[in-house]
Amino acid sequence: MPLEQKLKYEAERDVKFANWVTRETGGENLRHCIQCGVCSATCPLSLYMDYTPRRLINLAREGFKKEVLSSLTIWLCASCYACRVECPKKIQVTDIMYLLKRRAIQEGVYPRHFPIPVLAKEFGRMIFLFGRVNETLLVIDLFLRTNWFRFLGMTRLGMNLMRTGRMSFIPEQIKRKRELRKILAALDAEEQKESAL
Amino acid sequence: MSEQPSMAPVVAAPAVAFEPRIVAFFCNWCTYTAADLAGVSRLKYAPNVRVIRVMCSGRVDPQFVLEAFAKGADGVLLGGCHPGDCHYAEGNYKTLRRMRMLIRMLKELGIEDGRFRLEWISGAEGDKVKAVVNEMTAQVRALGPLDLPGKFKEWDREMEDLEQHVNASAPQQEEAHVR
Amino acid sequence: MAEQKEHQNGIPRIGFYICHCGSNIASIIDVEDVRKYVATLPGVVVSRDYKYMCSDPGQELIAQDIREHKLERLVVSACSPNLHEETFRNAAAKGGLNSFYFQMVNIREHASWVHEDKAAATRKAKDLARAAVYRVRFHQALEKRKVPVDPNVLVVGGGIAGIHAALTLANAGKKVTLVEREATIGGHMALFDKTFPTMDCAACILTPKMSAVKSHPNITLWTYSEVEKVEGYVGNYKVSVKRKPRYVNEDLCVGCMACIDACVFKEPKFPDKFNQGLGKRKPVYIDFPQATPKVVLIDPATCIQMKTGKCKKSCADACDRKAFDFNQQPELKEIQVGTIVLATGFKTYDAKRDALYGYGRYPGVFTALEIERLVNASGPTLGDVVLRDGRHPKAVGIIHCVGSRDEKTNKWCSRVCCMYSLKLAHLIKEHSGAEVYNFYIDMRTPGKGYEEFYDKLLAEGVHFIRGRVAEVTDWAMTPEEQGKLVLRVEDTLAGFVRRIPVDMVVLATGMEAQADAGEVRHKFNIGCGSEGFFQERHPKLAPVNTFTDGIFIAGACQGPRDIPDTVAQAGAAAAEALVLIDAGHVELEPNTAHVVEEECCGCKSCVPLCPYSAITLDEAKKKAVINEVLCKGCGTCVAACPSGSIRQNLFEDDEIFSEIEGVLAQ
Amino acid sequence: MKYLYFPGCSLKGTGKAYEESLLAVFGALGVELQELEDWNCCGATAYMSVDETKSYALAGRILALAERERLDVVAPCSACYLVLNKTQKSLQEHPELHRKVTGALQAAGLDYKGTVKVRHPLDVLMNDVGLDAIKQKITSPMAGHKFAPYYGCQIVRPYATFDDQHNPVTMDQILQASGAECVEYPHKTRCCGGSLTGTVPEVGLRLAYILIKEAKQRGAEAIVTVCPLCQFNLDGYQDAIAKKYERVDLPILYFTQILGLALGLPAADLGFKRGIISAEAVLAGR
Repeated sequence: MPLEQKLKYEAERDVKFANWVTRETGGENLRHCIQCGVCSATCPLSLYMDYTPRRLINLAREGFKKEVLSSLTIWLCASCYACRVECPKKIQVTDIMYLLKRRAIQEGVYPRHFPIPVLAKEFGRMIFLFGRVNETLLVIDLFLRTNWFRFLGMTRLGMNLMRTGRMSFIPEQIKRKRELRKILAALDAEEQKESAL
Repeated sequence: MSEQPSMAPVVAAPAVAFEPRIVAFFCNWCTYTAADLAGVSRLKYAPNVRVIRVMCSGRVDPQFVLEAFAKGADGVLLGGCHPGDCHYAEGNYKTLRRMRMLIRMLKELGIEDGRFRLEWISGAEGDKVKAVVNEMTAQVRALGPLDLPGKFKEWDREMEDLEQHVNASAPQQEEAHVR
Repeated sequence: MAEQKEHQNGIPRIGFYICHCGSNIASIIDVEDVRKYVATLPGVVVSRDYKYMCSDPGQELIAQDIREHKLERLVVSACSPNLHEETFRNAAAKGGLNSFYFQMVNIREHASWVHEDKAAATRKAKDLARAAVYRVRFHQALEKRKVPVDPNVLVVGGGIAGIHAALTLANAGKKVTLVEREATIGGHMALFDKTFPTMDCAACILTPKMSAVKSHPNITLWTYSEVEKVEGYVGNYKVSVKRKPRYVNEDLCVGCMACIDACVFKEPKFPDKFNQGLGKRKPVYIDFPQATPKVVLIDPATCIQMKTGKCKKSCADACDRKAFDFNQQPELKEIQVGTIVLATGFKTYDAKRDALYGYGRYPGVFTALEIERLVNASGPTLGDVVLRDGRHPKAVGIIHCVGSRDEKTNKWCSRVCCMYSLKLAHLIKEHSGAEVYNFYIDMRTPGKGYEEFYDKLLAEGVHFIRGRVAEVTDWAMTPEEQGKLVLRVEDTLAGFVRRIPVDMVVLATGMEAQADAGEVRHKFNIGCGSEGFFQERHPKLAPVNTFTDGIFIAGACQGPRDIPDTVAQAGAAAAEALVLIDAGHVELEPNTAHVVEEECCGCKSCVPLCPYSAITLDEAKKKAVINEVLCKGCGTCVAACPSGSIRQNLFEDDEIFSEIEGVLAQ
Repeated sequence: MKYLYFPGCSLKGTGKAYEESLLAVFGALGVELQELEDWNCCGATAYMSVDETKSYALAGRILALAERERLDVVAPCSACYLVLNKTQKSLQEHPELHRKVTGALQAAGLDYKGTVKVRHPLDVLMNDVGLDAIKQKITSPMAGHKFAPYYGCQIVRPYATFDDQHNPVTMDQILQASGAECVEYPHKTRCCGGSLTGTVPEVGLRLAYILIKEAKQRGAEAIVTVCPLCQFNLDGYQDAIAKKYERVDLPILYFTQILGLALGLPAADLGFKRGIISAEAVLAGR
């Protein structure tokens, strides 16, 4: 069994990262955490996580950027908001998970074979193309990009959905796609302006 | 401030930034105490407000507010106890009634809404003092200087010019009329 | 350091003093710069800065200057006038100057403590100093008014705070009226079995004090009574008290309780409020055997006679003293007092508000007060710790911080819950032998012997799990969890989430202000903080005083606290009242309003404005007249007078206009 | 009574039965729903993980389109309901975000003021239509049927606008008004794992299994829900659950389907045939 390093040096911390989290929408209350763990206890998924939400908050606050961004925890969050509702310090844990996910995608440190970030990106692409999302196409696309072998295992579900008329291969589209793309383009321009500063 | 090395481009020295001057009338029992509490709690807020203490917001004569504007204030803040909380039972209700009239009058005089503000701040609300002062300072800063004394001078000059103009042109007109 | 210069014609000679307050002021404000600047202002003949103006040498410096430089006015730039105005007024008097030829400038609370920009703070200090220098020229010589103090005291609330304050005052020979809303005094302390950390029995230390109140010749005890109205001012309060009907004559009843045995209800049937609803009582009842006064009362909502008028009234028949009076009416009493001690206590957080803990849904969930009654030897189960279905719990979980330290409910720490949870853990273990778990966020045990008590509990094998419980549920995941309540919590020290099955859950509910604290404070004209607790005059230096002179606060009505702190504060409140009584009189600010008769046009617009009815119209002269004794100096009439004929001492129009001019001059 | 209707992608796809039954029930109760013209996807939970501002702008477009109609918007899908509400709140609280989003919308000629109210069908039924009015129209009560009311996460969390966060009761009351009985169900608001089942099945399946098994043990003949994603997740993967744990076979229905039956509407109009797990027992005798 490989030995895990349990000792952390101060040099491994990235204080800028912690400050960045507190500046993002939803991250403002990060430093108020009293480590009570109610988030982890109420989380229906914490049992699968490599770090419980409470520990992740602590790691983020201390600036352990690598651990935080490469953790499975952020990708296992199902956005059920249970943690946020129970938090005695009103920390917006769900939104912190979101902003960490975005940063992980930006920095390209998410687990490549892991389907969730792929789904998230695919979702965005489909909206750009059609304005609406077609669940059937999304799922097919997803499996083809991650593990097409799995797709075979899902045929039973596909048959069931077909039988009950809940599956469609033709994407629903909005009429004024140009309007939508203008909005997204305006935001791209804004972002370019910002990064130029 | 001035010792700091200048980061601004060499070409144009930036004009001195406008710092609003705000006169505040705080009642002794609630708002003045709240400002004391803000101090004891070491809350930090904008240094633009000068507080004049009165026993009750009910003592504040609308003339005080007008006088402050006339003497060069860019904004006037009036702070009293919350309705129902007045140390003197109901002084703040009278303030409210009086100040509603004043607000209408200020509008007539061309003094913008954001320059006068009435706030209820209890003795326990040090954080509200901070919030109100910061908010109002930003608001008045955005409105720019009011400078009534300067305007008075300008108006005086205009009146003089007008008078001169009238005096200069009157004889000719009279002559024309006579002719 | 000082600047001095010659006197200028027509303007009074002004002395200016600026305090460093150690580094509190001087680290942000350039005091020398301010001192030099003020020296250039018209009328200023002395301008000095000093390390601590409020110190004896600082005051002496002022007094000496007044004599030496023949100063006629004094301005001190230092802290809040609420703190040291009196100090410098006295310094002026020591130098032979009328105290009111003085103006104070607040550059600590209002400048150095709240600004970071040194240049801007110094500018502000100059502006404020200039305003005071302009203003002080117009000051008048004034004298304080003296009013006598009525030596009688009212104490409101008969918990341990009120009891202790009343006894202290009564032992000092003062006449005290103690008013209590419930039928007995004793308050929350009477509900407790033991008190932490010494574990002495609450009844053993409380009941002697309760009887002492009852038998003290200087105390009038009015239970089942509430204050209706308070009028007047320090030294002279008029208070109306409503005495609610007990339907039993208090003077006749001796508390033999024969009536309770004789009641037509053979068995107690109605929820017993005193026992938190865990026991039953009859319509005629007494809260507990040592209730003080030991007088029964009737609950009109459940008594058949009161509801229908058709009962055989066996209770009244059983009374040899003929104390029953079914037609008793509320009675309004009026008393005259000089000072008031408010000790109205607290209420516990409503555990139903935290739905995730299942109080009211799962019968196995209890509040801490309910457990206090369960472990009490004279409680509804005589000290047997049992569940609502009669079973004995094998495992008990105590959840800390319910309704405390939570932005969604109450932000504050209630201070007592850690300690009483330790106490209950000990008692539950002792009475039932159950496995006890404490779920805490932080253990807060600051007090004499408190940490040692915690240590003892650790040694007793009580479990301490650091984590806030997320849920209490009857959802069983394993056979062992069947029929249990399961607590889900992250054991934050171990680093994993645990599920812990228990039979009984105890919610350590926090302390809140009384539901009617808002109404009560209006009655007494005092303030409340945002949490609803009564506001003290100064958090450190005047903790039992309020902003209304002559009204003092003691105990948990001011904020969460335990018994030792409550008793200490009650003693302090009593002492503050005694200060006023023994002085015999109080001095009032001379900031009253008066009418300049020749300028008054008799329009009467001021008359209805005065909340104290101090203004009347002299019908003969058609001029307004202000009664100086009734005037409290708010100045509302001054601002409203259309002819400008009303003036207010210390706040004259001239004074305020010159202050406005001064603050804005450049 | 008239509202704008924002179906969202799911109600046009896997959640068709929800749309069919919702429209039928609202029609029967005299509530008019006007579908929002040219609506787009709200971005759901997935897009938020990619781009925050764009995600708010998508929702912003929907809200801006809705504002033109001056009607409250009914959003039956829990994810849409949350996203639209969250967008309004976030834009209100964060001026910089507000500036960016409204700026982008203006570039496309859209105006966002933040004036539109986003409502859930439960909220409308409870507070606008009213339980009494519903009860009066019940013609064939669901007597003898027992259901587990399941709200899922996003309609009460994090913004509890019309019901309690820990113990919501509006659907319970509507089911009871329909004559049915509700079992005491501790998992009312527990996450079903829906957003994970497709991507990390071992996790999603366990969450779904817990919900279904507990409902069954407590004597429910079906789980009744308000969310298309929950319905899909709990209904669609029971085969997979059978493979991994045990066969559970519990129908997963929308509350509008039950209410529709009680209002006397034909089962065929309420999308019952779209359930993968058959709900014949519920329909028996109808």
